[in-house]
Amino acid sequence: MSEALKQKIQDAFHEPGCATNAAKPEAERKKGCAKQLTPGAAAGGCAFDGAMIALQPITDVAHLVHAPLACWGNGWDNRGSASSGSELYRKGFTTDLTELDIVMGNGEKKLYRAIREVIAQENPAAVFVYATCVTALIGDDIGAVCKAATERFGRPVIPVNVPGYVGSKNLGNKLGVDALVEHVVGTMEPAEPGLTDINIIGDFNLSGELWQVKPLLDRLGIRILGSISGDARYAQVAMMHRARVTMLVCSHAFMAIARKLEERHGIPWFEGSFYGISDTSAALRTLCRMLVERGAPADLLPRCEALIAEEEARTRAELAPLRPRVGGRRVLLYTGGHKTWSVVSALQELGIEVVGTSMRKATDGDRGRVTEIMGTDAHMYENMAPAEMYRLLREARADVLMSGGRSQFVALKARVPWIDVNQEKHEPYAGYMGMVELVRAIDRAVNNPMWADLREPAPWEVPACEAPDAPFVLASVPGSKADFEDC
Amino acid sequence: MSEALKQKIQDAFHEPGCATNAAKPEAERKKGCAKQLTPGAAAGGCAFDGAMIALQPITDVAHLVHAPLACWGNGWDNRGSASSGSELYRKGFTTDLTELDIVMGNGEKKLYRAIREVIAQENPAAVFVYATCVTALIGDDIGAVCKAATERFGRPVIPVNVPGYVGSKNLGNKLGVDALVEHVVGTMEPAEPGLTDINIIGDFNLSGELWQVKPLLDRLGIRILGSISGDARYAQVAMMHRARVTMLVCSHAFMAIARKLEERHGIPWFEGSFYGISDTSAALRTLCRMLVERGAPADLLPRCEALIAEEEARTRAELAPLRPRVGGRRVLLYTGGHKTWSVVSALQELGIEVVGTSMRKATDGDRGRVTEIMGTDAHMYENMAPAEMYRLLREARADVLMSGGRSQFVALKARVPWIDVNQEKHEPYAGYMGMVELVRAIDRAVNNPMWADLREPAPWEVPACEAPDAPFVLASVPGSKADFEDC
Amino acid sequence: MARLIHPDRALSTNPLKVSAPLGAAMAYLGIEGAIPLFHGAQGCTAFAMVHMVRHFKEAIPLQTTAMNEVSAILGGGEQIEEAIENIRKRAKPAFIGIASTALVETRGEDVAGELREMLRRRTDFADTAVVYAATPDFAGGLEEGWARAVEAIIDALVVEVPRRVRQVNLLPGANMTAADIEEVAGMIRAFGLTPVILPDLSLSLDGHLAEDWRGHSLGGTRLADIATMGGSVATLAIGEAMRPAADRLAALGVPAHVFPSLTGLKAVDAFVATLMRLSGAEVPASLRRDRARLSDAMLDAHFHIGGLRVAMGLEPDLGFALGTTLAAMGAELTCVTTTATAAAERLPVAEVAVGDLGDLERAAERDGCQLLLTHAHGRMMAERLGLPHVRAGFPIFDRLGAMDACRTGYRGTRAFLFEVANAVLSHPHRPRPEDFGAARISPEFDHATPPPSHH
Amino acid sequence: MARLIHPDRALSTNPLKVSAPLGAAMAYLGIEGAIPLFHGAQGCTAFAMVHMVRHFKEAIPLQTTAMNEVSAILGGGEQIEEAIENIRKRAKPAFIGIASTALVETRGEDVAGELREMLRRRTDFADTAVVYAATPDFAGGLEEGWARAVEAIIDALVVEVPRRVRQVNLLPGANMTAADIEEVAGMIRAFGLTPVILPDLSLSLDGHLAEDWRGHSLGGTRLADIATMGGSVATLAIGEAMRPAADRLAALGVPAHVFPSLTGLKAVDAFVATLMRLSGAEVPASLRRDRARLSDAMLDAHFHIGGLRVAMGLEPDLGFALGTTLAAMGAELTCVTTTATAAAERLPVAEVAVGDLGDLERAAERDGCQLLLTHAHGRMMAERLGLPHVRAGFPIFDRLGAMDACRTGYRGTRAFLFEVANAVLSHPHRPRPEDFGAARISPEFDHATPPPSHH
Repeated sequence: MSEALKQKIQDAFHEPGCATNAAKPEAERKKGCAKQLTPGAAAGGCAFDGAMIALQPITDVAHLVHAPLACWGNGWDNRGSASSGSELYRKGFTTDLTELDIVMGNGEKKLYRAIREVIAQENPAAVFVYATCVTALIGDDIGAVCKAATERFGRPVIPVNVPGYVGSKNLGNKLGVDALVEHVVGTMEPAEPGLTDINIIGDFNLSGELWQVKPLLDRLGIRILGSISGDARYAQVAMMHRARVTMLVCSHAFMAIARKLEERHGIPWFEGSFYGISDTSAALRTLCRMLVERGAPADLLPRCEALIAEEEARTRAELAPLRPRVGGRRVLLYTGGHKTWSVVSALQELGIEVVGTSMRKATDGDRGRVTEIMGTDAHMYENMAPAEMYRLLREARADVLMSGGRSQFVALKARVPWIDVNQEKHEPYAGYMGMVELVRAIDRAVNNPMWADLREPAPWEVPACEAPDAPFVLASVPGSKADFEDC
Repeated sequence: MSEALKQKIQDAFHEPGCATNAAKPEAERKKGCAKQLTPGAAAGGCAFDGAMIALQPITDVAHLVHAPLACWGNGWDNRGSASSGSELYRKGFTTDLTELDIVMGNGEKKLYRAIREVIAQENPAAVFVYATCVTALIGDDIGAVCKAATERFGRPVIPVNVPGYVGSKNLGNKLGVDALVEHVVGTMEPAEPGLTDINIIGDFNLSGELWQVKPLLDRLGIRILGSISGDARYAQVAMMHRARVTMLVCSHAFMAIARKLEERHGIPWFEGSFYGISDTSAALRTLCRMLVERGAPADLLPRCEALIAEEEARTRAELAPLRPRVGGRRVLLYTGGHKTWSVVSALQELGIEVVGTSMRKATDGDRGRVTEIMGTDAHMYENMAPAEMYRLLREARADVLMSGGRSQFVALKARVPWIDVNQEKHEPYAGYMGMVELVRAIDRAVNNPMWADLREPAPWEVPACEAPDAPFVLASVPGSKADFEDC
Repeated sequence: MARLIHPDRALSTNPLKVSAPLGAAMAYLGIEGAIPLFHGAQGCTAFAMVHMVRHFKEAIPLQTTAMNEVSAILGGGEQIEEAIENIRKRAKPAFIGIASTALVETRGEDVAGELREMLRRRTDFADTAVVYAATPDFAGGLEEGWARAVEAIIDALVVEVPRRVRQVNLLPGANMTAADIEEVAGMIRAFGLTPVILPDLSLSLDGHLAEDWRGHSLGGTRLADIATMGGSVATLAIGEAMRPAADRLAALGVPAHVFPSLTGLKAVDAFVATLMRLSGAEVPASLRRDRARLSDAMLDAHFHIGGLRVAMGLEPDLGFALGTTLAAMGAELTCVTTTATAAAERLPVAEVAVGDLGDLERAAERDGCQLLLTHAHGRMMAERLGLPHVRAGFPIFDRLGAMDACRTGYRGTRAFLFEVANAVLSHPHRPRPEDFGAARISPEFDHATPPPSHH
Repeated sequence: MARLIHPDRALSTNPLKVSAPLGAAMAYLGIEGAIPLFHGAQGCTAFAMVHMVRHFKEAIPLQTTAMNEVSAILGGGEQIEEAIENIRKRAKPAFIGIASTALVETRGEDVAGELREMLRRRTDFADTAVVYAATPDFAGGLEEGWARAVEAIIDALVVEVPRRVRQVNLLPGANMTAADIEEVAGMIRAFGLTPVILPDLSLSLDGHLAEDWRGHSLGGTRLADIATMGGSVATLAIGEAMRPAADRLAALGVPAHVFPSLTGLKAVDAFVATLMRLSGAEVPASLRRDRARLSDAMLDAHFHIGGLRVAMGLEPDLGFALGTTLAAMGAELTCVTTTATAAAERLPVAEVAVGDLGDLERAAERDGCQLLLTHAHGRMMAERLGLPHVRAGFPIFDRLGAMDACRTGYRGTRAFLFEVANAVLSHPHRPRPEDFGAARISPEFDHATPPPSHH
């Protein structure tokens, strides 16, 4: 590993603003966020995976993976970021290094040719080149190749140096975004910068979630100028430095770029979420307040309040008929960060009981919010081993699991409904309209008559004796690290 | 059966111009064309079926069948007449008479309501009402109902009185066309009648066959004004009386209308075919000659010759590479009428050997042509029982059967290629370009490697001893009537 | 309990129903060495034959008494006799099954009586079993015609015989494919029972290439086996339409078990429970595994079927089998069926129209249906509404392998759930900003550099 | 004999190949109580696991040695030991199958040697069988990785034992589904032979709902059975990729029969002939019938497949099986495959590109292909070119029931032919006048009357 890469990794983790890090005891904090992976008990993606997650939603870029086949052959075409324009980001480009390439030391030459070919073939806005384990190990200097290619082909070619072995998905998020800060931000200028131009960072527009929110911004006259999110164009990354405010959606990994935009270009930022009614309203309020503070017309504030009032009222009206269908149901929540409490409050408002919420990637602040909302900390837990979760669900101590894809089969195999609330989900749950969709999804899931049929014994089975339910106290469940890594 | 209907049936069969009838001995001719059906040994459609075949290709008409369910429930949506406009003709409309309707004598009332409903629902150019066995038996007066409906709803409602039991498909063709002559032809006027306007009658535009020919007419400036063919509009039937020449495509059943157009409106007509190179050229020549005789510009003739020369040359060039792939193959032809010889000559031109051609529905003229083309009459045969045909094919005395759908499985089950040359076929074989398609189809069929695999024995079978082929003389095959009725 | 609606209209648009005589003919074709014979005008036979040829992709030996203008008025007794004579001469069938049509039933002849008298007289016909079912087109559809034929066969050919240990009668419904019948027969055999299947299309219309050409059905239930059905220990009838046939066998002392459906977890469980009781045998391991696999398939498929709005146009028994299965997975049905039967009334929905595809098309549009489940004639409607179309029932003329679709038993249910889920997946929804009312992104941001010329 | 083309380009667009370690992991999952372990960075495992989860719709117990920046430089021996220790503690597997990745193979460690030494030392690991296969990502694809794993299992676990009468070894290829394996095993059993299937995904990844949660594979080949494979009377290997594995068993005295394909009439005939010879038994009636049904299916399907231009992007053995079947029906193939193997060279076509979906898309456009036959990643290409898309191979993540697709044996071939024909039929061609160069009909003739207001 080059010294430069080592330094970059160190920097990436010394993120002063990082909430996760800030939440740790002093001693741990010094180690940075790098999690020590346990052989035989690890899960989750590598740094390359993380970088790709962060950057691939940029739609008009050719994402070129400099690696043997597996890195991208097994990984391309597996995410649901929606685009309203170019489909280029959905194509899989790789140098597909062979044994011969490696033995002969042809890596850099092949990469250079591949860059030339992808520009000729696809006419991309830019090429992002990702280096992975093998190309790092054999010492390919992708920085130099990208520089030469940029000059020769007159098209931005951005090196993203993320060998998988340097660490986790989280680290890769950071390294990916760093590459943008270093090479892209500030390289293009908008035609007419406005006083209500904003940056949105870290929403993947899964199944169109960003578009569930965009009409709200449209009505307020707020323009998404800069974006490292789903449906972003390269130009929107390059113009970020001209926005008036940055909103960071649910990702500590992207904090570096928000902070640097503030330091270098004086753009204030805040962390917000469009998940749940109250979060959505809060995010809109903060956005408008900050824009007005930076010189946007003051009537933005009352217009925002009017919009919120109207939308909240309509949403509550739409939710009303669904309440009896979901009220009283017991949800086990297995997610992370701010969702640990924002979803809780949204569900409680509907009369849904949250029997447990995981505290992974949660800050002290998050913990406090949960305790406040739920009135006790008995429902907080850390990780849970699949076998434990299976047992809990099989014993029907929760009516539904809401989590990411990795725990999907734990719920299903326990004959318990499961709702995807993480990245792989097929339905958009953002903003006000998304909340209604989510509750409809809960309704569909928990009220599906299939569950009753599935739980009945086969004709050849003596019906199992039904033991009375033991009280469900999550604190008693032994946790196990690294069984899932959902967010 | 009403006396009126009886008279109509008599008339339909006393068709002086009918080639089939003309071909019969004097004694038989007097009986008309009505074939005596043999219980337990009959096949083929009824009069209702025949009327529907003739009229359903008229696209913007609601074809309403006044009957219990089976007549149309089992029959709708089973033909491949293509339309470039309305799809209305593909919908199935019926009064679906129930037992109650019949017992209560509600037939006429229900029909009247159904006409009202179909006009309101579909806004058709006209409604054709078909009476079948049961409604004839219970004495519904569809003529009166149609008359009343026409007056009341201001839309042409045409009665087509064709109970199935009155006779065969052929009779139904005639009765259907009679209804058009009686009620439709002459009821509308074209905006600008021209000197090169023609009628085309009896081409069903299966898979677009008419469109394979239409570009030739387009280039000659000939307009299809009137039509009882595939892709016809109601207006084109109503305007037939203003065409200059009528071309009757391959159907004796439609002769009555051609003759009446001549008698009443002085429009000369001829029988022609767009099947095969020479027939296509002959039809174009005749059309142009007759149009010029009726006053079209004389330069139509040289333009026609130039077109024919060009098209024939191109077609022969396209066929040249296919010759070695089909040359020497032995075809058994099981079709009827003019195809018995027109296809023979086309195939012989390609070096394909015709080992037999059926003489069903063939005139003395047809017979003469076959003898002339083949140099002998040994290859002519009448009907052939399926078991006989199976034996012949199984013994591999022909390489391919060309016929209609009914004998399809005789060939297939004998492991012999089959090509559909009749009404149900999925590929268009008309005009010059269609001839090339037909030869490609023969190539694809006979050269499919599947046949060799299929004819090999199963692993558990001792290979059958191969007896030397007996010489194939069709005349020795006992015929059996009414096993198929293909045309 | 569904309310049956009879749409108030005189016009039927795009028929859904298939005629009863056709159903009877199909049942007759499940007998070995059979030729079905329609008593009516020759067109009835021609339409039905083409219909079946297009579905089965097989030559269909269907004959007609060829009623003409004379016999239509005076009666068709002689036509039948002549038909039988000609058929026997040409094809030497072991069995002729007659189905009447609207034409003769409207006349109201006593065909059955005439036939009895004629057969008594024509002793030379003795080596061909002849059966007659009254199946006017104006009453019932495919399922009813099929059931009438099976009843007629039982009436004519089943006799009292001594008990036959471990033999059971299986009466498949009209809409069961060759694969369905094989699956059910396999389950029965796995319990050590021997089924006599009446009729058995899985031997006659399963699409196989024979070594010679016959003018009658190739395979099917043997007449000798039919005669023994009175000795079976039980009758298993599939579909409500088969209840009268089962009852006839019950009158001979064979207990009747009518299963309204063999599709869906609970329905198959009920069938298996009966087989357990009848056989006293252990449940085979393969069946336990099949159930575990179905359970898993339900989990995977429910994401796609739960909440799915399905427009279903099927005959009552088939509709009941597939409809209850989908409803048990959380689908919402919009139903049209062909006849007002007990099965139709038990469809898992508030209201069922007894109607045609036109009714279904209007209802599907009204209810925002997302998938169409009906026979091949629905394809035009599916195209107009932009819906994925799962083909079920008769006819299926625009696909191959209609008889290979198994939707019966644990395995067939699994396949059906996957089929429906995959039909949904084959019409993926691509979200667009407009779907949510969002304005398009400014074209200013789009990449517009011309492609590089050098490379 | 096809000429193999290696496209002259540095850029791979839309990978077709799946990595070898994933193939090895899949093979290991066919062993009962197994956990596959990737020796590499944790991302290799994460990508492969997600890939398999999406295909199988099952939790996949795949683990990683989690190589980090230190072990990437200094070597990962300790990582393996620690991984085995942790896995044993958490999931108590009977079997751990290790597959190396590009990362460790690029370093060139002697992992096998280190592992042997470590296992000698760690006697406490004795009740878990541990196997190692070298499967660098840069050599071969799914089929090769799978084959390497099977070879490693044979090397490690098969011992010399006395002859076992009527036992045969069945080595399924990587691309055989649970349904394929069941079909072949059923054929073998029908001849009175007992197969030991290595590996057996039909028991572990067939999608079944179990009664509890385990951290390892649920079902698969039992270790005890693997040990007896040296005593079998023959090895039946399916696909050229399995030849080395069969040869290893041959070295133990078990005659090897390698079948390049079990799809297509002639291929299945050859297999049946072998079973006849091995067993000396009568051919079961069901198999005769299956062949007659396949023959009939060929007749029905050839109208749609004869002359069909098919773009095929599959791994070599699967491509050979499906490609020869379609070519034997008169289809014309445009082929891209993943690795330059003997099977690839035998594809029934003049030229085969060893390439990616980008190559296939260009070639399909050039050749006017009418149908696409490749895995799920081809869906975007199918959409761009407007082609029906038959999914085959791995991964199939956008449909359910990938493991239920049987394309093997007489029955599987019949189903495959119908599947292809139906894919063609699902994209019906509607002729238009323009197709033939015909001018449109004058609008003068169109019906333009406004709809009636009264009714």
